[in-house]
Amino acid sequence: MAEDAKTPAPPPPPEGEKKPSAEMPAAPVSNAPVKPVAPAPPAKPAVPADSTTPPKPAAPAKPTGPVPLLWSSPLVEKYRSQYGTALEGQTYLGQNYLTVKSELIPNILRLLRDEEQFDYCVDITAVHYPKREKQFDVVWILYSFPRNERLRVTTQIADGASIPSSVSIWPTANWLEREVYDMFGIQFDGHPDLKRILLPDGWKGFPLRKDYGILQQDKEWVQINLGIESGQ
Amino acid sequence: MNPAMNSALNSGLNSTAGMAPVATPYFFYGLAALAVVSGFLVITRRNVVHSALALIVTLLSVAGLYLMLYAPFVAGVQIIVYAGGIMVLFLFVIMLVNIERSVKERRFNSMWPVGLSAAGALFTLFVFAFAKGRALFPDRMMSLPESSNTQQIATMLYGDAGKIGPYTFAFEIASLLLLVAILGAVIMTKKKI
Amino acid sequence: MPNMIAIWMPNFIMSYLGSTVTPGEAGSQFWALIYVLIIFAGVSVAVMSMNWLERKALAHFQIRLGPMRVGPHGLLQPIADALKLMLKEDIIPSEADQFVFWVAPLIGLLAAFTVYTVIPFGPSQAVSDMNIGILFMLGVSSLGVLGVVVAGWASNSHYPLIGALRSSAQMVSYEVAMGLAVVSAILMTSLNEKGTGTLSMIGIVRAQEQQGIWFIFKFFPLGLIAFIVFAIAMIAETNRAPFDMAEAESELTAGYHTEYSGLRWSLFMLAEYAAMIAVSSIAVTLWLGGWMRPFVRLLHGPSWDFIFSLFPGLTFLGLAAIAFVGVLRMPAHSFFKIQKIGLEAFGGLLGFIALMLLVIAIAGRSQDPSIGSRLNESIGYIYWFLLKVAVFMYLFIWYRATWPRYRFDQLMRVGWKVLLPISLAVLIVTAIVGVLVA
Amino acid sequence: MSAPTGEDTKNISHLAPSNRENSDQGETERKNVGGNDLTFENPDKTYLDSNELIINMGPQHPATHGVLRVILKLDGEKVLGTECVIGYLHRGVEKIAENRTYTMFNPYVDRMDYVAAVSNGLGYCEAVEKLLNVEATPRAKYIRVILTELNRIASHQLWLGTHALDIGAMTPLFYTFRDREEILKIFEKYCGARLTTHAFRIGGCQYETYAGFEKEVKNFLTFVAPKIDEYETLLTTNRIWMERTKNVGVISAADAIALGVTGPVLRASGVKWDLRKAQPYAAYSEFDFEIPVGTNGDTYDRYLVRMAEMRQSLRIIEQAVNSIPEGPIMAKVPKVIKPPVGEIYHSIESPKGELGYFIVSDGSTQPYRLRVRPPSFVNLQALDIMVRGLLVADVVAVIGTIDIVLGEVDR
Repeated sequence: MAEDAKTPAPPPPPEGEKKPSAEMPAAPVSNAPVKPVAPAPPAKPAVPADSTTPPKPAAPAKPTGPVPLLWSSPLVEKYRSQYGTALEGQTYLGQNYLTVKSELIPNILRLLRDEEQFDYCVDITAVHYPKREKQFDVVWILYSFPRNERLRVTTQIADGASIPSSVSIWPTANWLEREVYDMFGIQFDGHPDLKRILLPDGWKGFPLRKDYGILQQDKEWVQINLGIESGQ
Repeated sequence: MNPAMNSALNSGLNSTAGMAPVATPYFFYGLAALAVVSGFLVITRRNVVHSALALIVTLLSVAGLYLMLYAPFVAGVQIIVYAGGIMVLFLFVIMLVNIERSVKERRFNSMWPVGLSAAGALFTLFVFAFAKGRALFPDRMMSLPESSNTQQIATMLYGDAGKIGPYTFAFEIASLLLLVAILGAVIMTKKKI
Repeated sequence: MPNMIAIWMPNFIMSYLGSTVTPGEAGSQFWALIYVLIIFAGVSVAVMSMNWLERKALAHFQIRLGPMRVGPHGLLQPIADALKLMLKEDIIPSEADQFVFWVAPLIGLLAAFTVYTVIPFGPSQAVSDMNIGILFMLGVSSLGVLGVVVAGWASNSHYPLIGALRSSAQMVSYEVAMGLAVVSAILMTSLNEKGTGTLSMIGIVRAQEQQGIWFIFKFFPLGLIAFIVFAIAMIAETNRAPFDMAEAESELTAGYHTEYSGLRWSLFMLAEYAAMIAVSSIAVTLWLGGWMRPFVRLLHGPSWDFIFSLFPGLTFLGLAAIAFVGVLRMPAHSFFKIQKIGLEAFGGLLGFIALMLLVIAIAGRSQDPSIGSRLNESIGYIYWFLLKVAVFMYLFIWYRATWPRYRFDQLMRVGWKVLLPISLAVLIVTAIVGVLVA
Repeated sequence: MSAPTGEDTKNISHLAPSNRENSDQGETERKNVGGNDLTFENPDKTYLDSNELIINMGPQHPATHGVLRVILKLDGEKVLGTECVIGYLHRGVEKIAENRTYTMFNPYVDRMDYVAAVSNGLGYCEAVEKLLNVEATPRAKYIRVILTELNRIASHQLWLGTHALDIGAMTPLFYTFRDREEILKIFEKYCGARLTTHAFRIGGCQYETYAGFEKEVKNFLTFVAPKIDEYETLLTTNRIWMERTKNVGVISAADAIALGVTGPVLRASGVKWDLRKAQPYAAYSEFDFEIPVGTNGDTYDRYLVRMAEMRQSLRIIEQAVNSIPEGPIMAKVPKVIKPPVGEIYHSIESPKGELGYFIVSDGSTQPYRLRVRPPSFVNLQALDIMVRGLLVADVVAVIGTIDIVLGEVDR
């Protein structure tokens, strides 16, 4: 990457993800204690740095892929001291994430917004692992405008369990949680209007679960409406 | 040029006094019947929009009657103000009425005897005026020239050549009254002016 | 018998041409009927050609070609459209109020066509010259809104209802400013020895003839301001862009005629375009001198009269030239053969009309009352009147291509808070100036 | 709240598509994002039903830009509240991804935001590259930037045309389509497709630029710059346009951030945030450009911001096309793409806002889970607070100004 060196922009820090060139707050969050984006732990990711890229992928990266590393930063330290092992910080390819016990969810999200200035909830989604005991990973992707930093918060919940809604923390969670409910059937307690959003209200099942085959809906439809066994 | 045509034209132009009636009496009877029938429809239709449409027909036929009386100005004003303006506002309000509900509504409330007696009294008055008032009204058409109808109304309302007309005061009072009514309506409906 | 007709016919036509008043005033029912028929057919044809012109002009504003397939340059498109609309299924929604739904387009159409009875295409080229002509026109054209309102209500659907509510409020509001602007023009007619004005459409043009000035230039800039107020209000009255609230397609799908289709829908279109022509005619009559040719005072005399009388022929000659240029520009491919022939024929027709008009202009240039000079005069009147109206029609299209749509509250604000005070002030000032001048 | 009764409810379900027929359309209580109650209850049996009117805008409506359905609760013409009903174009993109290999899924992303297909492809390819820990070659990055910025201009042009048409100005639509055509021609010459381009591959680009590509792009730059001025002469100082857009659909910066709004909508509210600057991807860190911001967060500012963005895109393209490096266009990626186990989130600044891909790999050739973070979907959520208290005509303007593409909202 010879071009990188030539750029007028400040030389990128080790993580490709966070270049502190964000220009921000015109309005809202100006009372931020300006910690000049320090959560870059110096020693960690030998893997994802820009300089190492060209040789790496030459070999099919299958066996020696990058692995999640422990993420140590003031943020993680602070909350670990508060909550102990219920919370764990990791980093993968330069992207940081917190794994949190589901009981902590509303607290930790609120603290992240209020104390750590993660004022923008980028996305809420879920992943289904049917073989696990706690079947679902619920993922919050957060972003902080003042810190120009992304953070993922992950928690595991079981099928049928519900989890507190974060609409009161970020209003944007409204539709995002509805979509998670629509696709996975995860209940969000305290959501103002939890109902299907993309699928018709009468839809059966939750399509993004792994046990939801892509053909069953179609099959059922042709069986009822066309009287044939399968539309395939 | 055809002399016959020319003379006809000239006579048509110059003779304001011996004006032929605009149309035969049949027109009168037709318009009057239309006005009565549609007036009847106004009060009997259950659907208010139909009533309003019937009312428009009534007003238009009355305008036709004015035309027959060589009062085109009044006819024009009747069309503009009543048929064009007021009825549009009527319809504006009526459109917001729930028709299905109003159709189911009872037609006549308990005040119907009062209304009936008032209508009866009015009818008696008309009959009385028609029977006894022959002497009061001229038994023939007033020979106002059609072409100066507007000017004549102006003279009545505003006076002519420095003189105040007979109805100037009443006219101005009426306009003032209407102005007050407009202002009142605006103030009552508008919270913030 | 043929001989009789041969003698009688010219005499009869002459009797008409010789008259200096309208058939209505002359009491000639026959000619009045002929006029009504001519006007009805003429307006229908005008609406159709206006339709073509609008699509074509709008297309060229918007770097498109517009209709090109049906006939050369889409000339037959309006006919094709009319046929299509007539053959389309006539749908009445089952929840609609059947009778009112049926009668609504007729109300609009009736109102739009009735006003043509008093439009003066020339001093004697009108069905009738009513004493209250302008009042009649405003009154009857204001009845057109009833059709819109009632159509919106009868559809029993939300969008048409909102469209109807909008247009009723809009038309009633703009009528006020429009009326006041009209009154200030009528005031100007009273500036004569007698001091009495007139409401008659012909009388208004006559007053401009006598004063030797179009009212748009009278008491400059008073006449101009009143004219502008009217010109704005008349767009709102006809529900055209940028005031096309009632049928704002991006908000209300099609507004009051959303549920209409086929012939009934085309009646609404017919009424709309007829109303556009009608209000333009009012503007032309009141402020632009009606049938008067331009520069009557500045460039007068028989030779100027002759030069101006050549204009109709020259216009048609120009149109024919455009048609033939179109023929030349057509690709030399056998596919265009029929189109070429069609356009040539059309150009030829225009050229023939141009030739006829020029012949009449040359033959009728003498001042003595011959059939030629009378014909020449009449053609001049009608030509100048229609030309002025056509300018307005073009402006209607131009506005539509240029401006975004007003929002409803802004429209009302413009009507009540801008146009109304202006027209009121103009009226008062005109009255004062008029008194001072008199 | 009271049970669903009366005509209003009947009306909604009557207008609803059949698959919603048996659902609880008549639900009487709806909440907005801010938590304020918005009750859709039937007014009491007043004789005059003038209190409120519930109308159904869409899914077949000329101004909803596709199959968006907005239920409007009106007081006269004033909007008391809205509810968006979406999903009519839902194709289950995320489910499809789980059943396709990484390479096979690549063309599908073009079908989300189909007016900015190149951006979608860029986001997806970069996300997978990140998961693979590969980086595209410099030349590929430059080509990507050029095409993506061209696509941004095309998307903004389409937005401008339709937005102006919504507000009643017909003519800009045709001007913008005329000029967008030039961009589509470049796309077509480059990769054979005009709309759903599938321009990029994981690891770079499949195609080398065609002969004369740079010249054509430069020609386009000189062609389109005056055209953008032309659009502005039609609209920017037009009084009606200003009256229709100023102070309409205002959203404050705080609200915008709370609602997760991104892209030009956020920037028009005064937040100077653009992923191309904040977290540069592709080759954006090498170009000099500005982030246009607005002040009021109204429709007019959003218009100005997008117009300025088009000009900035021209700047980027000009720099890129002048300094496009030589070299390979594909990085070395395995034939069979099998990323290691892990999760990655990568987002780019699409013309609509932040377009993110969250990919979970289980080490197989197919994504275990692929989540798209669609900017249109999230931005559309702000519609409700933007239109409250405005008129019906403004709803149309605001839907236009958010710049949604239903393919992306519904996926």
